Amino acid sequence: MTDLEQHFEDTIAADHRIEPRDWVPEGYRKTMVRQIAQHAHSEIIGMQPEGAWITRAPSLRRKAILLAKVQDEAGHGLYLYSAAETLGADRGELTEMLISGRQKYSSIFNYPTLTFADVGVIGWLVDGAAICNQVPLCRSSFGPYARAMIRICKEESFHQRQGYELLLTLMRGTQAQRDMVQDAVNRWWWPSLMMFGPPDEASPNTAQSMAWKIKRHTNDELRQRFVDMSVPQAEKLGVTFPDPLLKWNDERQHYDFGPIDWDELKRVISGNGPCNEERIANRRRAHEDGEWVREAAIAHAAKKAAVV
Amino acid sequence: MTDLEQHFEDTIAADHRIEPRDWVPEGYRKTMVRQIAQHAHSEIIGMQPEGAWITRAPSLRRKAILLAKVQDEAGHGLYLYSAAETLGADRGELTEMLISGRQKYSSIFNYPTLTFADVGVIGWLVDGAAICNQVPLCRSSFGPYARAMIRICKEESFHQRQGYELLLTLMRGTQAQRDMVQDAVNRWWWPSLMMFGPPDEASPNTAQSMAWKIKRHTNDELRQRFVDMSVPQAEKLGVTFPDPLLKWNDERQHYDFGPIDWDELKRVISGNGPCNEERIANRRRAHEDGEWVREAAIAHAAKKAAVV
Amino acid sequence: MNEKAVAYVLRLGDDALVAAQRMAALATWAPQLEEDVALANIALDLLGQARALLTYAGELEGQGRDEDLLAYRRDEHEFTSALLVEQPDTDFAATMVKLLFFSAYQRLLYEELSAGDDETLAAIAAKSVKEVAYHLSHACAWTVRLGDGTEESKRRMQTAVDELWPYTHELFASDSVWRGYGFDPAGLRERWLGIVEPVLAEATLERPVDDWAPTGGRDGLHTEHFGYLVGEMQSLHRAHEGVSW
Amino acid sequence: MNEKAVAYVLRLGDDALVAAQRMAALATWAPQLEEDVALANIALDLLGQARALLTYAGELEGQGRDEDLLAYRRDEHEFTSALLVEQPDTDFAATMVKLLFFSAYQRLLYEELSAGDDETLAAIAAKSVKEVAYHLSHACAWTVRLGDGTEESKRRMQTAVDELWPYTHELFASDSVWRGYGFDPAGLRERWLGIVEPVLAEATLERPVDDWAPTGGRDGLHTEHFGYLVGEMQSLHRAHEGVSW
Repeated sequence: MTDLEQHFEDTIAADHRIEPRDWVPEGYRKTMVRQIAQHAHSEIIGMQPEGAWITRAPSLRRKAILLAKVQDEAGHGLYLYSAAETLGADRGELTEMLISGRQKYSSIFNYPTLTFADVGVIGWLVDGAAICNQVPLCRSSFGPYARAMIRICKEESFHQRQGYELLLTLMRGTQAQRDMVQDAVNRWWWPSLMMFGPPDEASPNTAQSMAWKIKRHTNDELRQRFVDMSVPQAEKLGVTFPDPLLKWNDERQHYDFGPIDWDELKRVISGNGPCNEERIANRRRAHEDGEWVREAAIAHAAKKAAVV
Repeated sequence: MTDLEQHFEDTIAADHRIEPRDWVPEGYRKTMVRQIAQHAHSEIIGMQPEGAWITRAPSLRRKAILLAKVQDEAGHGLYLYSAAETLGADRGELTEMLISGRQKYSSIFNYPTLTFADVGVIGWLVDGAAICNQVPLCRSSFGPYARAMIRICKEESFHQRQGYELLLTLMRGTQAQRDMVQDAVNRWWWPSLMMFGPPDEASPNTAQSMAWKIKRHTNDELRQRFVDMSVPQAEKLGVTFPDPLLKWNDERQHYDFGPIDWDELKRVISGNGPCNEERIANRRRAHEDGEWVREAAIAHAAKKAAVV
Repeated sequence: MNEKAVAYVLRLGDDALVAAQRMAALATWAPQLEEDVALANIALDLLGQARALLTYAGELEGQGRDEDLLAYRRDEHEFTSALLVEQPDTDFAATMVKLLFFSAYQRLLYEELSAGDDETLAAIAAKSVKEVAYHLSHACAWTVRLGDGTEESKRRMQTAVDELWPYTHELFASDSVWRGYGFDPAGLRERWLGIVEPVLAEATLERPVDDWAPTGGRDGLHTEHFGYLVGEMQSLHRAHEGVSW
Repeated sequence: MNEKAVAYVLRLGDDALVAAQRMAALATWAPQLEEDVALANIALDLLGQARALLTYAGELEGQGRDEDLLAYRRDEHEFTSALLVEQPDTDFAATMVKLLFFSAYQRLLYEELSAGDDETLAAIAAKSVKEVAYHLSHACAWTVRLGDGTEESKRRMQTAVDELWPYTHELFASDSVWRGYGFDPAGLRERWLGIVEPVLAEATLERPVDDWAPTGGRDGLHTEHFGYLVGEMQSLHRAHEGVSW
């Protein structure tokens, strides 16, 4: 083991943070870049499903909340791309990877937002699941990512509370509004559980990631935590989850839940979700529509530099 | 005078029709082509202001009526371009003249349709004015145009009745609906009067057109006829025209009406109407979007011809 | 009230309504004037079918809902049209491929229904089957022309075929509503392929493999496009409560 | 009720609301991520202004209409926003030129109102003037960058300037409402030119001649774009009568 390797291992072992100036093994760098980029892509693509409701939000207050949330997501994307850049990644290349479909984003965003209740349920369940995943990442061994996650988690919690508050309002409303919420919960529950990734036995990289301390808990541990957290919230709200096998297990001191349709997850990840093509096509179109603007900005900066 | 010229003059004098095979003076040909082309362009551009309400028509019956009307206008455009082609004009070139702004269309279509009542008022007043203009054209000396006008006038009368019927329904409805009608009448009345063109003293081509029997009445005669016809219809409907000087003149046995803002007509004709750019831009876009289709149709036909 | 009959007829009516709304939106945008006339004609036929079917569904339901209450006062999730017909008209290729797939389906289904026990439905279907036969032949002609036209037209057509093919499976997905009344379109897939495949072949287009098969429309779960379509369609009607137009 | 005050404040509120609605629709469509954040920020500011102004207009009116009743339950012809703000965002150039013209106007008008007699309006204006100063500087920076960028960006910017310039006249067209309350923006045109002309000059863009000057927005007569904007904005709200969200 070289000195550099030793220093890396020691830093990890001591639970200290790796910083951009530190030497890291190529595998660590690659894994980290991929993880951060996918997270950044997810924030960017994640703007779309909710963003579609901004123009139609049913009150000005909800419009402002939703717009602020979508803005936060753009901000998250920005921090995260910056964190990836500290590892030598290039933002333009990462964008290219996204719009060409070579790099993935969270497949939850390939599901459609069909009603305004979806906005609330995304806040509650999808952001809730994201927080479960992300809170441990605030202790990621890679410093810039860990710091980005602290800020992001704070904002995500805020979004989650707002989503839940919207749902509480709707559940106090008309039958049509309550139906809208239950329908949205029915559609988002299983995809939310899939957000934690494949079951542990089918997740071969988990061990290395945990050794590197860029992952702190297994997929199944986090998924269980999310279920345990969500069930009482659903009860308080007055909705049910579409899972007849969901029930408290006194022995395990956890909720049991039914089997997840992993084929669906595979299908959606591999491109055949309800909205995959649209999400990527929209992103690609926005990128292409903006090309002349980015080129002009560069040309203008060059002119100014030449004058000086 | 040559034999050909003599034959032309005799045909006109005898009130017979000029047919495509007949020799005509270049001035007659040019005037006729321009008149027919502008009329065709007006039908095509005229599809837009009403067409915009098809997707939002407030009942399925009104949607069907409106769609059928817009379809008729496309049909009118077709006959008219065909009539122009019998004089050696090329439809592609005429389209080019339209979308490049070198040939005009009726400037009435540069006004916006702001509410669904506009659909009714366009039927009543705009189609009504068009009919006043066009009924005499059924006796145009140019046969193909005269025959096209017979069919078109029949359909226009139908549209006018439908428009008036819509307005009667709205006037029997709520105050909001009645206000909508009065507002639409206020906006369309003066532009409708302008549809008959400049006053006779400022219309130098009228004499030649009347001599050639491609025009049968002067602009002012037709305008007066339209006003006389419309006032009782407005009374029956329960709306007023926005003209304090409008009143019956017992001596003339016609309605007097206030002065027309000819500057506005000039402004709109010369490109500064509320919707000029949009109308042309939409037409151009439709034409350009369709280019690959037209090219493919030609390519396919060529392949088939080659095989045979 | 025969709930299954209502649900069955509503599906047919919603299919026609949504297809008509999409097609009608193209008025003034066709690649040539003749096609403006043709598309408006097709949209009018579909709209006429929708009106007859929705009126009949309202009668079967017996709750006093007429064609307009059904078209303008239902929320998105209450429409049970197939996902295929709500897909956007991204270009003329998409329009024609959608029409090919949909009119072939309608033709087969209306043909069966025109011989069915429900006399009202049979009468509507008998009238409509002639209309959709024309739509189908129009779509076939364009598919061949554009598939076997230029390189660009072929590329556009193949893209449209690939993108829309997955949505055709839903047309033939059986369930209790389809099985509960009229004729179950599940059995029509083979005959539908018998119409569509030769057209694609003549058009030198590839018939996609059967893979992804999104569903949901029949249960009121639509794609994100649908909300905009319904919102626009209903906007004026909803802005004025209980008035006549 | 002071009708002129209501009408005056409504104009300000409607301007901000329509501008916010247009800008908010661009979320996820900006040419770069930083700009997504910036545009959302601007839209949020404008929306905040709209909410404060509409709420105040409702209070002045005293008929129990709050911001949502004013935003979601008026028909198109009841909105008195300027035609400028409803113009479509055909490209990023149009968005920035519109923002330049509008934020320069808002900055001058809010500045005057912040020193006015109506304390509530003065407070809203004082808060808003800081926000729009940022919008203006953002728009100025982009105008210069794109006007003096590439050939294409210059062409697009000049097109946007030429197309939007006519709509700026209406901002300064006096009438009884403007004269009847607050500050009449008619007097601001020269100062507005004093802001805008140097920016266009620095951006190497031509300042169009003053010619066509469409009006109508202040009296509720909008362009054809407006119906779609309002229809989309109100669609969900109108689909559910009298509920809370």
